[in-house]
Amino acid sequence: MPTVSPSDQRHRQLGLTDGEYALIVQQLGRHPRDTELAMLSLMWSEHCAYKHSRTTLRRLPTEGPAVLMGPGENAGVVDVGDGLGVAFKVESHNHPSAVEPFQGAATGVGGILRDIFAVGARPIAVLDSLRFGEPTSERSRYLLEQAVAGIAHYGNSVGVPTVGGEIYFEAAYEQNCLVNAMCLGLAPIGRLIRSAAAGPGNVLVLLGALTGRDGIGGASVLASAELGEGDAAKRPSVQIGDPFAEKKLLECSLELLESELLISLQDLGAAGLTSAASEMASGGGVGLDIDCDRVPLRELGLAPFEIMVSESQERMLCVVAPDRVAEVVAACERWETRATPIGEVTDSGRMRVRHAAELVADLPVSILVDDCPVYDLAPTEPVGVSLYPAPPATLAPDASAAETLLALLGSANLASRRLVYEQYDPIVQSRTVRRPDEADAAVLALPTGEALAVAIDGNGRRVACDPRAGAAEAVYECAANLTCVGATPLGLTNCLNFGNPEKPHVAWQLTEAVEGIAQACRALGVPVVGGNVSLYNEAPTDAIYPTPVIGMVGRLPDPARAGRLRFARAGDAIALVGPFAPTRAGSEVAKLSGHELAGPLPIMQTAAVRDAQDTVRTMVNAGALHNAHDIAEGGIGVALAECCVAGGIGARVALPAGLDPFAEALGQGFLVSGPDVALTGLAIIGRVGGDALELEGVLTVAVAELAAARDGGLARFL
Amino acid sequence: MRARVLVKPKAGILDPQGQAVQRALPALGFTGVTDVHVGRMIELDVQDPARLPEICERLLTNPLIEDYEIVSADPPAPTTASA
Amino acid sequence: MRARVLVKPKAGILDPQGQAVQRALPALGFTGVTDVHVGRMIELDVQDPARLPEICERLLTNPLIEDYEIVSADPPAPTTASA
Amino acid sequence: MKFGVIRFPGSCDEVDAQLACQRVGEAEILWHADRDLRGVDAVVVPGGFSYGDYLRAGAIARFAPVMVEVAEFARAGGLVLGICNGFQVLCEAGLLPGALLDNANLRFVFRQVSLVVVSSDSPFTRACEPDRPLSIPVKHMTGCYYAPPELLRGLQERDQVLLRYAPGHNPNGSLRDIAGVCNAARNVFGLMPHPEHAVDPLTGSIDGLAIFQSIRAAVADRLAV
Ligand SMILES: Nc1ncnc2c1ncn2[C@@H]1O[C@H](COP(=O)(O)OP(=O)(O)O)[C@@H](O)[C@H]1O
Ligand SMILES: [Mg+2]
Repeated sequence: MPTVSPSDQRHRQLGLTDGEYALIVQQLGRHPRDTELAMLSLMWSEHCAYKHSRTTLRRLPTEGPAVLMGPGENAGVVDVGDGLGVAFKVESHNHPSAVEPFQGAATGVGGILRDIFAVGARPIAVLDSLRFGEPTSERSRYLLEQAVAGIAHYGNSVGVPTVGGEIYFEAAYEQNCLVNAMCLGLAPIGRLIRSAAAGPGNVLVLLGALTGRDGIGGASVLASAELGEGDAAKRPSVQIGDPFAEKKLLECSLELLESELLISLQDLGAAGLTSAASEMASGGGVGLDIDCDRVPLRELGLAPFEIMVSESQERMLCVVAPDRVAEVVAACERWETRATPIGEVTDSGRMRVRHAAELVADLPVSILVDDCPVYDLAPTEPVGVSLYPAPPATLAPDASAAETLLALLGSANLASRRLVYEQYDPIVQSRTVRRPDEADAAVLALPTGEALAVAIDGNGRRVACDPRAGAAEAVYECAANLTCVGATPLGLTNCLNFGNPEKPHVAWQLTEAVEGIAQACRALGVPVVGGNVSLYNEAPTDAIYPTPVIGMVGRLPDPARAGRLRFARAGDAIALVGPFAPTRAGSEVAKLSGHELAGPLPIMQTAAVRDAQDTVRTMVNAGALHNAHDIAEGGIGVALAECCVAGGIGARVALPAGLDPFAEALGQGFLVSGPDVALTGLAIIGRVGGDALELEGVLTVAVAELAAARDGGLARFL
Repeated sequence: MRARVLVKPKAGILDPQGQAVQRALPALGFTGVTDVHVGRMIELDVQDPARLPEICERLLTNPLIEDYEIVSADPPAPTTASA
Repeated sequence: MRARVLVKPKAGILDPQGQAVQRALPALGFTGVTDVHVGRMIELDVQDPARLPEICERLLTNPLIEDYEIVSADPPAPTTASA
Repeated sequence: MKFGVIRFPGSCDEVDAQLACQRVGEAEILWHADRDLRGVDAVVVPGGFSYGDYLRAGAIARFAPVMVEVAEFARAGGLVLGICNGFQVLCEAGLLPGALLDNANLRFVFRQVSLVVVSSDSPFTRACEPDRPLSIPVKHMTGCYYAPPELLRGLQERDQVLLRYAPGHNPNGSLRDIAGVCNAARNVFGLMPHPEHAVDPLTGSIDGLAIFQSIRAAVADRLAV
């Protein structure tokens, strides 16, 4: 029985522990060859194997009447009626973006697009969720500017609208920015395809770009280690995105599916060919023989291990019947896209890789996909320690209510995102019924006459205060956003951005947050259909806030009636809907005041919140309201100001006794306005009109002044 | 000193622009052109040329993905074939 | 022949990239840099250098807005200050 | 009447343009590699990033085989509309005067802008009401219109500037707020704003329809002759 030789530490450099390496040797009955070691080290990385999160993820409810494909496929898919399915997923590209923000963010979009068309869906929308350090930091401004430009470059160039997103600035993200991208796609249900390879004798065809040394030791290794001293060495592996190649690959893949030429389809992402081929083989319970010499290369002299783990972008892998290969190649040629047979499906259950007539890898598929150990977390609630330093106060302790409101509107987290979303094309494909800033969720018309709504949310600061309640709030807030346009949630996707899970307090944050998401999903009846986990977002000196990002998709019957957030008509009554009992814990105003992060967050009154959502949704769909807006960060004061600014009209409101205008309870309260008759039975708190926002006895500020504060917030920095 | 900084993608780094130009040329009837790369040129007047490398590395180029060269653009100017 | 085509905005044409570089320099502590212009560099191997001007005028540049120069990149190579 | 909308590799708004054309007539997609306009009555060169906009926006697309036919069609007086990337392609092809430079702020810009119809004396703007500005979105990286001084003077004298951004609405630094120009024969028109994205009340304004209605009316007049 071979043992681990202590002198050979290459497995450690590749991120495998001694124990893991011993396990590999034990399973194989020999030491792995170089190519095998490279393949195994990537497949056994956190990024591919989910070894610290798999057990926890099992808590998420994944079933529901609309689910067509759940977690385990490249993207989840829900049924939207009339034979159509909507595929969606959110994914992180945090580490590559910290190293090279433009290309990192661009290839993040490229990667999530491929996950969507890998299941046969045409991408119809992108959203982005970004976290940076405070914009007073030069590095954060650089990261913001470059990441946004990268997303714009890729998304705009492939002709997929970027319809929404979110950005938060917190010192906790100074060392580790977060760049998450979400994509939605639309497919006739009959065109949906899984990645499982099938049919021994069938041909494995590689589509798209040439293979170079991109990302060798890139995403997977990067995603499994804290960014630290070794940064510089990791840098040469930056992947460059080519949206033009992606656009052709997308059109060509969909055409191949439309012509029923493919048996299975899979994108190449982290760990390149190795991961794509292993997943295809594992899914179909088959083996694969791959011939490295046939993989078209961008530069000479790539070693077989490099070919097998290269993360060159804009590539896909498919399985084709031998007699259809010529048709596949011809269809690809029309789109100026390479299609190269590189191997075949076998019944061996093994992944065999040849190079120069030599067998360089011969592994059971199971060791690549199933045998990586799963680690139990050791969660421990940190008691009596504060994990994050209090932010510096930027608001004077004696600031008036009007000053506080203006400071909130102009703060980096609440200010207008116009400077960012103006860099994205939100309208290409002619489906976008609600653009950024028009409503709380983006609305996309469906060919069925109905519409989809989509939103993405996740406030890390609140999760840091109370992981379970904060993560649940993100789900509720997403649902609230869909509610405001009149949509009923169909499913959600999530990206779990956390620190090092081997640290007990991070493990606690992770398990608590997942539990919070699971509880909220059950309460709202929304299944989780997919997601992504990004751990080790932790520079030596700094850990991020635990940041689960929730992307939710819903359906509404009549796009023409989709809700808007702006106050529309002088004289309209304004009502407050929902069990809104906010506090200042974890709020934006607490941050500006320099308060330390601390819970507890307001208790979610589940049944009452659900009732409120039903009420608002029904009224929006009936066309009874002129506006609907959820009350989020900045409390009811900021929510009212946002409605005023968007509509260019004022309002006069008497807040319920004792309601703090800036306290928060995300996802629990709604503002709606409309004619008095429409609001019968609701708690009327004021009226639309005039050119100022007046909170009786609290503040009066001109709408123009509110708008200037909100518009100028980011402009100061960009 | 008037200087030029010539920036191009590092060897082995994907150069989609270079590829696009190379593919376009035969269609225009230009054959025999290979190994095309597209980069940037920055021309500037600099009082202290000794600081140029630092300027290049901190601002003008992205050292992760680009190589650069500094060439003088002072007279005698290179032969101009400009239209 | 290995050639380089250096392309820059014609005099008098707005060059926002050049301006952006020039504006960014003082903030990074680099003074004494003026008259910055940003253009493109295309490097290529060409069998028949006589055809290069035509390639430049038809594809590589837009003569309405850009000037170009062709320089040889064959050895002896210009002094390299590359990182 | 029938519109033909060209699809290059990298086109993004060709289906949007087809949908817009179909509001006033028939429309089909024409493949870049075919030297065949299939008998259409007007050609639309759509928006997007043909050939990735690598090298220069529109520089590679203008050499596509179909562009030989488009040039021929234009010389024979056929109506050609270039939207955004299509405008860039037509300028590069020499079918329209001037050039488009990167936006002055070097960023991509999406914005709903207000446009002034400078001249309704063209097959592309004849259905526009005088003095009524059009609300149409722009979305581009390279939309700053430039023409050297003499050319610019000539364009204005010959009434070739058909659309300008309304005061305060110039999103890209274009000279004299120019948003769209036609050729001297007035049968080729390019504009940076996207009229095809302003044809449906569900997704925005419907001010872009006037451009397609103009073309339809102009073609109808010709067919009637
Ligand atoms: N947080 C999560 N919640 C639900 N499903 C998840 C989560 N993280 C990952 N998954 C699922 O696990 C599978 C593997 O994810 P990933 O490795 O990111 O896929 P890919 O290789 O396609 O990028 C996917 O089906 C994904 O949806
Ligand atoms: Mg995938």
